Amino acid sequence: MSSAREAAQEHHRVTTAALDPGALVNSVAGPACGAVATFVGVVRDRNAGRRVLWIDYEAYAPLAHKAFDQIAREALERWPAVRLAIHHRIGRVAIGEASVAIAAASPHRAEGFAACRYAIERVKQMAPIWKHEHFEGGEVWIEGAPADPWDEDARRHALERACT
Amino acid sequence: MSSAREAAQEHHRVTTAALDPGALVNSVAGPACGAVATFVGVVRDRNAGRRVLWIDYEAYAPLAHKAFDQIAREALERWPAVRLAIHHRIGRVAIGEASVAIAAASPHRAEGFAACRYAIERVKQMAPIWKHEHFEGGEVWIEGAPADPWDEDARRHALERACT
Amino acid sequence: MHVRIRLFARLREIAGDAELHRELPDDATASTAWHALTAQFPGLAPYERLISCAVNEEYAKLSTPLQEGDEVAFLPPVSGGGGRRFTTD
Amino acid sequence: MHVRIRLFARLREIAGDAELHRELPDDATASTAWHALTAQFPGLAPYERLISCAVNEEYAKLSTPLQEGDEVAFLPPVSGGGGRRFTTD
Repeated sequence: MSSAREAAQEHHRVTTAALDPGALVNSVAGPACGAVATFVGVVRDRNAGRRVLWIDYEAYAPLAHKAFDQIAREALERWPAVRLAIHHRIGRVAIGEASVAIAAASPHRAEGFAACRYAIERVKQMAPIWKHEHFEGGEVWIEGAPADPWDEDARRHALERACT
Repeated sequence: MSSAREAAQEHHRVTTAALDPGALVNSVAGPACGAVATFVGVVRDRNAGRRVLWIDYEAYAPLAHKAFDQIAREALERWPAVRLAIHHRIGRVAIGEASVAIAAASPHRAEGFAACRYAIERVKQMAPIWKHEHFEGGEVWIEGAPADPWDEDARRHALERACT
Repeated sequence: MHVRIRLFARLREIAGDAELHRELPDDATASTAWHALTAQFPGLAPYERLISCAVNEEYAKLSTPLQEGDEVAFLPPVSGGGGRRFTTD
Repeated sequence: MHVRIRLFARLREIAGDAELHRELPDDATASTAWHALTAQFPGLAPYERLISCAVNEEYAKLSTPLQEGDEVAFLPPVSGGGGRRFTTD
């Protein structure tokens, strides 16, 4: 598990730079992988009826890396052949720009789709990253529920979403 | 339906050029779309115990475009807010290179993942594109089942895989 | 009537040609065109129940009547296929 | 003992600082550190049941004992959260 853990960690990034989905695909692809499923989360121009101007993302970066690492370990336990990479942007992100990008490479496509979906659900659940939405007329921190890495209900929920 | 159909057609491509997943993401992303799910199919170095050298893809290109168009129409019927792009490479494709790339942009991630998965299943089922696998010691055409755009069982199968 | 016939992948290899031209009777269907081919290239016969067909770049039934100048294409099974046999790569 | 406290997002705004330093009793837990904060910044109190906490860059329970020089972080709810309330963007 330790070498898999180290390999997974290299793939994770919390960065102020623009995300590059193509590079992410290349970072996980390999000759034994026939499928790469990716997810890119993009800042939308509207949310809950508000006209969004931009979003500032704030992270507790070292803990976010460890959360991504835990997510990759969870995915490896469930889908041993999957290679996962998780990049999250922080700082100001404009409308139409990517805030998060995930790639899952796998021998066959079923587990790639599942692992990619699982990973984004887990990132939303437990990565220590906060959205500060700036909209026409104000700003608001988007707060859902506490990040809880031990919440088995949450993990089950993510597995259900992954359609497994 | 007609304008949606025309918009969808522009997104489809059958090409001898290398596929570019990043460009594909950009081609469907928009300010109202918070999620882009993509799938990239890559030529693997092994198949059915054989060491693969490369794959030659052959297409009936005008019919493939129409098949992609039908797939996009089917996806639009099921997920009206999804924007889909399907690119398929033809000619010689080396190990590790992408043979097919699909992107599905959507307001929320659930329908993006579903539409992307649905699209790749349908492409495999009914696009008039053939794989000529060259392996160590020989070559073989990979033949599964007849392409049948009216096969409702196949379409149901693709919807099930899309986890809807 | 005169029709243009297109063959792909393994069918093309068996016939040794991607495009053929045939004169068919006025009441010919896509099936008539197919049997004109299998008469000449017996190696195609095993594909009888496995082919798809297209007329003028649209999927069509084998029972579709042909018209003068039509392009009829015969397609071997694709790698995925109709949900019965299904590759996952 | 001396501990370093880190606050993020809305908690950081309420306290007006991303990093604070406190002297705590030797038997202090993460919870002790939190209550030292709410005593000074009552605006933090509504977050009592909503926070997560981390000690030395690892998720931890509020009951976790602290040691001299520890870094304890308090985290407001994230946008997704624990499967109870769930955004889909």
